[in-house]
Amino acid sequence: MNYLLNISPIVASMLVVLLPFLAFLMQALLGKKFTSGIFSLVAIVLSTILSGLFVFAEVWNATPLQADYSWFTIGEKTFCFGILLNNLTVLMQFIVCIIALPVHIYSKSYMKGDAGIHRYWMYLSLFCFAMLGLTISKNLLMMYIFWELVGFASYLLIGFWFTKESAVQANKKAFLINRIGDLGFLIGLAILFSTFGTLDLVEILGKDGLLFQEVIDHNSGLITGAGICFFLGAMAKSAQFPLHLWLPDAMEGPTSVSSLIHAATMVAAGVFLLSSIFPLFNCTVLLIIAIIGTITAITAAIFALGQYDIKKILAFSTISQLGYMMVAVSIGAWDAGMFHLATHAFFKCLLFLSAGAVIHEMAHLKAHTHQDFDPQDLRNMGGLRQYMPKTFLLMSLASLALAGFPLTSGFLSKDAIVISAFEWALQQGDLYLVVPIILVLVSILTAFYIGRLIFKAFFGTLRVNADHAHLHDAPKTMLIPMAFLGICSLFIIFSWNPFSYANAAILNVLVVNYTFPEIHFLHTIVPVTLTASALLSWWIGYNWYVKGKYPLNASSSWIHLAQNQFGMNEWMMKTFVSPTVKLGKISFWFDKYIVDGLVNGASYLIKQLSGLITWIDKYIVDGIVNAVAYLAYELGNALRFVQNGRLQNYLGFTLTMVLIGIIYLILK
Amino acid sequence: MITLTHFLVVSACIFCIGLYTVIAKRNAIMILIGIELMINAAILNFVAFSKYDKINYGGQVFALFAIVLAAASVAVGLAIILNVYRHYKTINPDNITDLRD
Amino acid sequence: MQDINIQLPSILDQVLQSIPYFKAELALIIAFLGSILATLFLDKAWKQSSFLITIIGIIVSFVLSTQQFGQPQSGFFGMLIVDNFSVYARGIIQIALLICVIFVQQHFQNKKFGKNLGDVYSILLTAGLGMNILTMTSNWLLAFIAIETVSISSYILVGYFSENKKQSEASMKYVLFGSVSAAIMLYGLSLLYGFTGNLDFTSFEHIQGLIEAPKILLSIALLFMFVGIGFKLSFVPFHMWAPDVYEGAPTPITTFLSTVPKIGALVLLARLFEEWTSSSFFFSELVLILVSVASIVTMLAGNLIALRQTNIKRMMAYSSIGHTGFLLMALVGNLASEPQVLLFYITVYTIMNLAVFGLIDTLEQKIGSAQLENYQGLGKQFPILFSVFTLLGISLVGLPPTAGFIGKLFVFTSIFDLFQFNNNRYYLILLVVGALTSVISLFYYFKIPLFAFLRKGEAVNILPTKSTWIVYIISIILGFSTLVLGIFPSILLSLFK
Amino acid sequence: MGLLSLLIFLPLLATVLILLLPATLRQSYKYIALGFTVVQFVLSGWLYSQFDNAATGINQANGFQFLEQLPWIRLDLGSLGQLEIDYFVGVDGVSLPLLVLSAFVMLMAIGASWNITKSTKGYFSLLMLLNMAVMGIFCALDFFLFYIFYEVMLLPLYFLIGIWGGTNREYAAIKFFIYTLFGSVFMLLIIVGLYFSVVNPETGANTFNMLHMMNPNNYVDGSFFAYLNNYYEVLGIPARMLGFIVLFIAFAIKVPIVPLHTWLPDAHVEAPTPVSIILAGILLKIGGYGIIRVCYSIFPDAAADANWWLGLIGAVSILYGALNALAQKDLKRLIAYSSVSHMGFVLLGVASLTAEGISGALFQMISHGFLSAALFFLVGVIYDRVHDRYIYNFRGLATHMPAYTGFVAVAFFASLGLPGFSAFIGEAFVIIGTFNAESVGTGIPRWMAIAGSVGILLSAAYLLWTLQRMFFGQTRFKGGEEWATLLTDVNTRERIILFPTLALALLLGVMPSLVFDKMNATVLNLVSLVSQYL
Repeated sequence: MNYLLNISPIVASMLVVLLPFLAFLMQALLGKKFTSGIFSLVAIVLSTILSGLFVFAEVWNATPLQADYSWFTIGEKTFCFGILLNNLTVLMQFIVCIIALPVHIYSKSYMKGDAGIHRYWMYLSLFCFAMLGLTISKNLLMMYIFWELVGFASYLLIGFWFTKESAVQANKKAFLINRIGDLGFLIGLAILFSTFGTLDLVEILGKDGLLFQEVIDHNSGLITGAGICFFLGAMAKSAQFPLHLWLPDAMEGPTSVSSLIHAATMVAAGVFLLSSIFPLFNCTVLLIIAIIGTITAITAAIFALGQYDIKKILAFSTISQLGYMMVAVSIGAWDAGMFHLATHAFFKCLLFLSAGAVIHEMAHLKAHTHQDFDPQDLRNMGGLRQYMPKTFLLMSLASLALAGFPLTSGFLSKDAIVISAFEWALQQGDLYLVVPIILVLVSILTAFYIGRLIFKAFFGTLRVNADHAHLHDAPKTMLIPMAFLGICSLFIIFSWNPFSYANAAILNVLVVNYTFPEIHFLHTIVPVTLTASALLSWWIGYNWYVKGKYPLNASSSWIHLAQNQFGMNEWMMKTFVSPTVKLGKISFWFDKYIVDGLVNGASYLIKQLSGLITWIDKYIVDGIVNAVAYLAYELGNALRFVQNGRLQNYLGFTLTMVLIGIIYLILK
Repeated sequence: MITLTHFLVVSACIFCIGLYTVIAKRNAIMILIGIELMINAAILNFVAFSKYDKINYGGQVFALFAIVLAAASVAVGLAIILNVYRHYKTINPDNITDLRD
Repeated sequence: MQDINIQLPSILDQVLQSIPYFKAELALIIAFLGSILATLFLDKAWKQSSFLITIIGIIVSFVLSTQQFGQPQSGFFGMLIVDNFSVYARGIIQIALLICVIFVQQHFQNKKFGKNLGDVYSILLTAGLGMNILTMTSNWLLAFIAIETVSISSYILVGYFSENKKQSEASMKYVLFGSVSAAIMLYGLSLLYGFTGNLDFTSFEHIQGLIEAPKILLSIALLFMFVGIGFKLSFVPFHMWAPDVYEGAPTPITTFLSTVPKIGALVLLARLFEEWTSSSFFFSELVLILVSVASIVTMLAGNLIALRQTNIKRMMAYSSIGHTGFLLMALVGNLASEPQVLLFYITVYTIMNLAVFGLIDTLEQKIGSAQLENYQGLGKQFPILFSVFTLLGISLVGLPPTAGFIGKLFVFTSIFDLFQFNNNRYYLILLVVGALTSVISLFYYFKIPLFAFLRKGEAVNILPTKSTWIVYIISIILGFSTLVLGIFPSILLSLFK
Repeated sequence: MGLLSLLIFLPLLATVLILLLPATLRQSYKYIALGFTVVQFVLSGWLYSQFDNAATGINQANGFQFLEQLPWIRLDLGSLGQLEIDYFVGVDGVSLPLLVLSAFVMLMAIGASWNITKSTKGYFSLLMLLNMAVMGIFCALDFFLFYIFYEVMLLPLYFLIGIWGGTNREYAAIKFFIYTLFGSVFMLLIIVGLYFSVVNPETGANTFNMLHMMNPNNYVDGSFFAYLNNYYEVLGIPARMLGFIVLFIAFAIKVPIVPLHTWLPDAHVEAPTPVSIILAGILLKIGGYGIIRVCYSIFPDAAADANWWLGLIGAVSILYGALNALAQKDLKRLIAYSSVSHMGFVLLGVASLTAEGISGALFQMISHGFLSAALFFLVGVIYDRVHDRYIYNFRGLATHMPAYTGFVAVAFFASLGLPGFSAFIGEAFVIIGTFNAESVGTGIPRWMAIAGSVGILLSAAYLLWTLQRMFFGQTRFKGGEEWATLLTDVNTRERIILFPTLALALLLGVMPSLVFDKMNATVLNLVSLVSQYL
C-alpha cells in the first residue's frame, strides 16, 4: 500500500494522461451499449486525484523533473517521449483536471438521454487525454501531436449533433481554422529543428539551452519567423483576431463542452504554449503579440455587446479575456497571463455551466409548452432569478469575477495584467500606453456586457409565456460542480490577500523577471478605477435593462427622478450606449460579413480555383495526352489515305517518293 | 558513230516511256507492256555496257537471263490478269479496288 | 574463241567442284521435280505423296545446309558464298518454309476446288530455292535471278487459287507492282554494271567503280536498286502492295509472304550494307542514310496506319511493315555486332509471325472471318488461343518477358553502341523512334485481347471443320517458345555463335 | 532457393495451381490466392524480424540482406561485349518496408475481391501474377531483372482493369498501359546506355548490375554515361542528366506527378476495388521506390543538380492534386486526386535530400500505401451496395451506417495527417526535412515546405468537406428507400479487412520506429551518396 502511494510524479503524471485514454478506449470498444460514462468519470476523478496529490503537490514550488523515453530515430536524430514537470506544466495539468472533473459530473445529468451519449463520453475522454498530454509534453513534436488531437476532439464535440447542418459547418470551420494555426506550429517546429536540430524544450530553452548559445542570433529573421509561426498556432487555438471566427460558431456543441473546451482549457492552450516557449520570442514578435492581443480584447468585447445569444456573449467574452492573456504574455508577464488563465478557467467555466443550466431549463420549457423560440436567446429570458435562485447566485458570482470585482479571483488576475501593462507601457514609451488604456476600456465593457446578460436573463419578467412550474433550479449533479467552481472563483483559492495580487501563490511560484520596474501607486489606482468603473457600468446597466423597463410602475415621487434617470439613460444611450451597441452591431456585421466573408470568400475562391484547375486538368493536361493519341490516330488515318486500292496510285506514290529522293540527292 | 551515250539516251527514253505507260495507262495489259519496255531499256543498257566488259561478258549474260525472267513474269502476269478479268469483267486497275483501306 | 576453249576445262572443273556447295539447293530442286511428278502420277493413288516429298525435300535440304556450318567456302566463281551467316539464314528459311507448307496443307485439305495442291508445294519449293540462293550470293546477277524466282513463285502462290475476287485482285496488284519494281531495279543494276563493269558487289572493282562514278547517276542507280529490294522487304515507300496482298491472299500464303521472302532479302541487304558502309565514301553514306531513313519512316508509317485497321490480316500486314523498319534498324545495328543480333531478331520475328498467322488461320477456319470485331467476346470460348495470341502481341510490342523484348533490347544495344561510337544523330533518332513506335504498336496489338477479353459478345458457332489442330498446336508451341526464348535467350543465341 | 525467391515465386505457383484446377473447383480459387498471400505475408514478416537494422544498403552489396545471386544470361555478343545478366535479388532498408507493405496490401486486395464472380480463374491468376511482379520489383537488384518485373506488372493490370473494370474500362486500361509503357521504353534505352557504360570490376564484362552502376569507379571513361571524360550531349543536355531525366519521367509517371498524372483518376475510377487498392497501395510506391533506387542512386550527380526541379514538381503536385480533389464530385476520383497530392510529399521529401525528408518520404509511402488502400476499400463498400459514388447522392450516412462512418472518419482523419496516425509522421517529417534542406544546403528553398504544408491544410479541407456532405446532416439518398435498404452497415469481412489496416495506421503513427529503425542506416547512406555531389 505504501509502495502504491509512493509513485513518482513522472509516473503519476503519465497515469494522469493515460487514464482518460483508457476510458476512451473502453468507451470506444463498448460503444452504444454503455451510456453511463462511468469510465470517463472514474478516469477523470483518478486523474484529478493523482494530479493533485502526486504531481502538483510534489513538483509545485520544487525542483522541476523530467524524463525521456526514446521514441524513434530518424536519420541521426532521436526523438523522445519526454515528460517535463515544472511549475508551469503541473499547474496547467492540475487546472485542466480540476476543471474537467466538475464538467464531467455536470455532463452526467446535462447530457442525460441524448442518443449519442456514448460518443459524448468517448470524445470527452479523448479530449482530456489530449489536453492533459499537451500540458506535460517536453518535446515540441509531442506537444504538436496533442495540440492537433485536442483540436480533433474539439471537432468531434462541436459536431456532436452531426445531423444539425450548422453544427457540421461549425466543426469544419473550427478544424480548418485550427489547421491554419497548426501549420504555423508545424513550420515553427521545422524552423526550430533546422536551427537547433532538436525539438526538446529543455535542450532548446532550458538554462543552458541551445537558444542562449552565442551562435544563435536571437533577432535573426528565422527566429522571428519561428516566433510568428508559433504565435500563429496559438492565435488559431486561442481564437485571436482574426482567427477567432471559429469560436462563436463552436457554440453549436453541447454547453458542457463549450465550458470545458471552448472556455477553460483548450482555448487557453495557446497562452500556455506561448508561456512555455517564451524565451524564444524577440521584441518584434512580442510586439505583434501585444497588438493582436489588444485588438482581440477590444473587438471581442465590443462584439459581445451586440449579442443576444447567451452562449455567444460568453464566447466573445472568452475571446476578449484570451486577448488579455496574450497581452500579458507579450509584455513579459506571462505569469500574470497564466494566473489569469487559471482564474478565468474557473469563472468562465462556471458562467458556461450556469448558462447551460439556464438553456437547459429554457429548452425544457420550450418542449413542454410547444412554443417555438430560441432557448439561447436573451430576449426570451427574464426574471429567471425567481425560478433559479441558486443558478442566479452562482452566475452572478462568476460575473463579478469576470468583471474583476474585489474579493473575486478575477480581480487579482486582471489587476495583475492591467497594472503590469501600465508599468510596461510607461517604460516603453507613450505610444505604448494605448495598450493598457484599451485594456481598461475592455474591462469596463466587460463589466457592462456581463451585467447586461445577468440583468436581462435574471431580472424583470420572463418574456415568453410559461407554465412556471417547469422552471426550477438545476438538479444537484449540476449544481454541485457549479458550486465548486463558484468557490474556486473566490480570491481565497489563489491568494490570502483579496486586494493585492502580490501575494498570489501562482505569481510567487512562477518567478518571472519583469523587464520593467514596479510602480507602486498604480497598484492602488488601477484596482480602484476598474472597480469603480465596473460599478458605474452596472448601475447604468441596471437602470437601462432592469429599471428602464418599469418606468410607469414607480410611485410619483420617484417619477422625476426616474424620468431624470430616464433622460440620463437617454443621453447615455444616445452618446454612449447606442453608439457602442451600434458599433458592436456594426463590428459584428463587419466580423460576420467582411472578416468572415473573407474567410468564406477565400474558401469560395479556393473552390473556384480548384474548379478551374480541374478544368485545366481535364481539358488541357489530359487534353494534351488525348490529343497526342488522337494525333497519332489521325496521322495514321492520313497515311491511310494513300492506300486507296488503286494500283497505279501506289506506283505513282512510290515513284514520286523515289523521284523526291533523287531530287533531294541531286540538290544536296 | 554511235557512242555509248546514244545507247544510254535511247534506253533512258525507253525506260521513261515504259514508266509512263505503267503509270498512265488504264489497262493492266498495257502496264505489262510498259514493264516490258522498262526491262528492255535495262537490257539495252546491259548489252551496251557489256562492250567494255570483255572478260566476263557479264552484261550479256545478265541480258539473257533478264529476257528469260521477264518472259516468265509476263506470262504469270497475263495469266493473273486473265483471272482478274474472269472475276471483275474489267482489267482497268482503277476499278479493281476491293482491297483498300 | 581460243581463250574460251582453253579455259573451258578449268571452268568445268570449277563448276563440278562447286556442286557440293550447292547440295542443299539441289535437294530442293530434286524435291521440286519430285513433287511435280508426284502431282502428276502419284497423287491419284495417295493424295499426300507430293506433300510428303516436299517435306522430305525441305528437311534434307535443311540437314545438308547445316552440314556446311563452319566451312566458309565459295563456289561458281565466287558467285555462291557459303558462310555461317547464310547457313543460319537458310536454316531459318527452311524451317519457316516447312511450317508454311504444313499450314498450306492443313488449310486447303478440306476445301473442294478443282486445283491441285501439289503444284503449290512445288512452287513453294522454288520460292525456297530462290531464297536460299539469295542468302548465298553477293553477285547481282544471281541475286536478281533469285529475287525473280521468289517473286514469280509468290505471284503464282497468291494468284493460284483465285477462289474469290479479292485473291485475284491481290495477285494482280502483286504481280504488276512486283514486275515494275523488278524492272526498275534491273535498270538500276544496269547502271551499276555500267559504272563498275562488275557484278559482284563485294569486289574491289565494284567499289572502285562506285567511288569513281558520277554522284547523281550513282544516286539514281542506288535508289533504283533499292526499289527492288524495298519491294521484297516492303519498307516505305515500297510497302503499298503489302496490305492489299496480305489481306487478299489465303492466310497460309500470307504467312509465307510475311516471313520467308523477307529473310532472304534482308540477308542480301545485310551483305550489301556491310560491304558498302565500311568505307566512308559518298555511296556508303548514302546507303547508311537511305537505310536509316527508310527504317525510321517505315516504323512510323507501319505502326501508325496499323492503328486504324479492322481486318486482322491487314493489321498484321502493317505490323510486319513496322517490323521491317525494325529489321532495317537491326541491320544498321549489325554494323556494330556479329550477325547474331540480326539473326536473333529475324528468328524471333519469323516465329512470331508464323504463330500469329497460324492462330489467325485457325480462327478463320473456326469462325469464318478475319475481322477484328468478330473476335468480340471470344476470349471465353478460346481462352488458351487468345492467351497465346496476347502473349504474341506482347512479344510483337517488345515487352518482357518475351523474345520480342530480348530482340528489341539487342537491337537497341547495338544501335546504342554505334551511337556511343560516333555520335551520329541518325542513330539517336532510330533509337527514339524505335522506342516510340513500340508504344504506338501496343495500341493495335492489344486490340486483339481488347476484343476477345474486354468486350462482350455472343458465343459464335464454330464452323464444322476438322483438323485445324495441327496448325493450332504449332502456333501454340511457337507462341510459348517466344516466352521461353524471352526468359532464356541463350538457347537461341548460343546457336548463332 | 532463398527466402526472397520464395517470396517472389510463390504467387507464380498459385497462378499455375489456379490455372490447372478445373472450373468445377472455382470456389477454391480465392482460398488458394488467400492461402498463398497469407504465407507470403508471414514470410515477409519473418524477413522483417530477421532484418539487420545496421545494414546500409543502397550501393553496397554487403549492405543488402537475403542476397541471392545466380548467373542468368551469359552471352558473348562479340563486339557488344560480354552480356552479363544475373538473377540478383536482395533487400535493404528502402525495399524491406515496401515489401512488407506489398504483402499486406495484397492480402487486403484478396479480401476485397471475395465477392468477385466474373471469371474467377482469370481474375485470381492475374492477381497472383501481379503479386509476383510487384515482389520482384522491390527485390530486384539487377536492372534487367527489375525492368522485366516492371513490365510484367503492366499486363495483369491491363486485364484486371480492362475486364473487371467499370463502364469506361477500355479507355482507362489502355491509357494506363500506354502511359507507363511510354515511360518504360525510354527507360530501356537508358538501361542499354548504362549497360555500355558500366563494367563489372571482377569480370570486366559489361553489366546490368544496379549496384555496380552506383559506383563511379565502374564506369568506363568516355562512355555515354561516364563520370569522367563525358562529352555526350543530346539537345544540349549532358548525357548523365538526360539519363536521370528519362528515368525520372518513367518513374514519375507511376508516382504520379503533375502533369503526368491523368491516367491515375481514370484508372482508379474504372478499376474494380481490389485493383484500386493495389494500384494506390503498391503501384504508386513503385514510382517512388524507383526514384530512390534508380534515379537517385545511379545518377546521384544529376539528382543533386536537378533536385530543385524535383522539389518544385513535388510541391506543385501536392497543391494541384489537393485543389483538384476539392472539386471532385465522384468520391473515388477525389481519393485518386488526393493520392496525387499525398504522393507529391514523397517527391518533395526525396528531393530535400535530408535524412528527415527522405525518411519522411519513405514513411509517407508506407502510410499512404495502406491508408489509400483503406480509402479505396471504403469507397468500394458503398459502391458494392448501390453502384454509385457520387458525393451529392448521399447525405447523412452517419446515422444510417454508423460503423462505416466511423471507419471512414478514422481513415479520413488519418490521411489528412492527424497526429497519432502514420500519415502525420510522414508529412510532418517531409515538411521538416524540406525546411531543413536550406540549412543543409541541398538547394530546396523553404517556400516549398510551406507550399507543402498548405497542401496539408487543403487535404483537411476536402476530406472534411466530404465528410460533411456525405455523412453528416439529415439522411437523404438519391435512391430513396431502395438505397436505404441496400446500404447496410459494414459486414464482418469488411471489418476484418478495415480494422487491421486502420490499426496499423495508428500503430505506425504512435511507433514510427517500427519503420524508421529499419531504414535509417540505408537512408543515411543514400544521403551521403547524393550529397557528395551537391
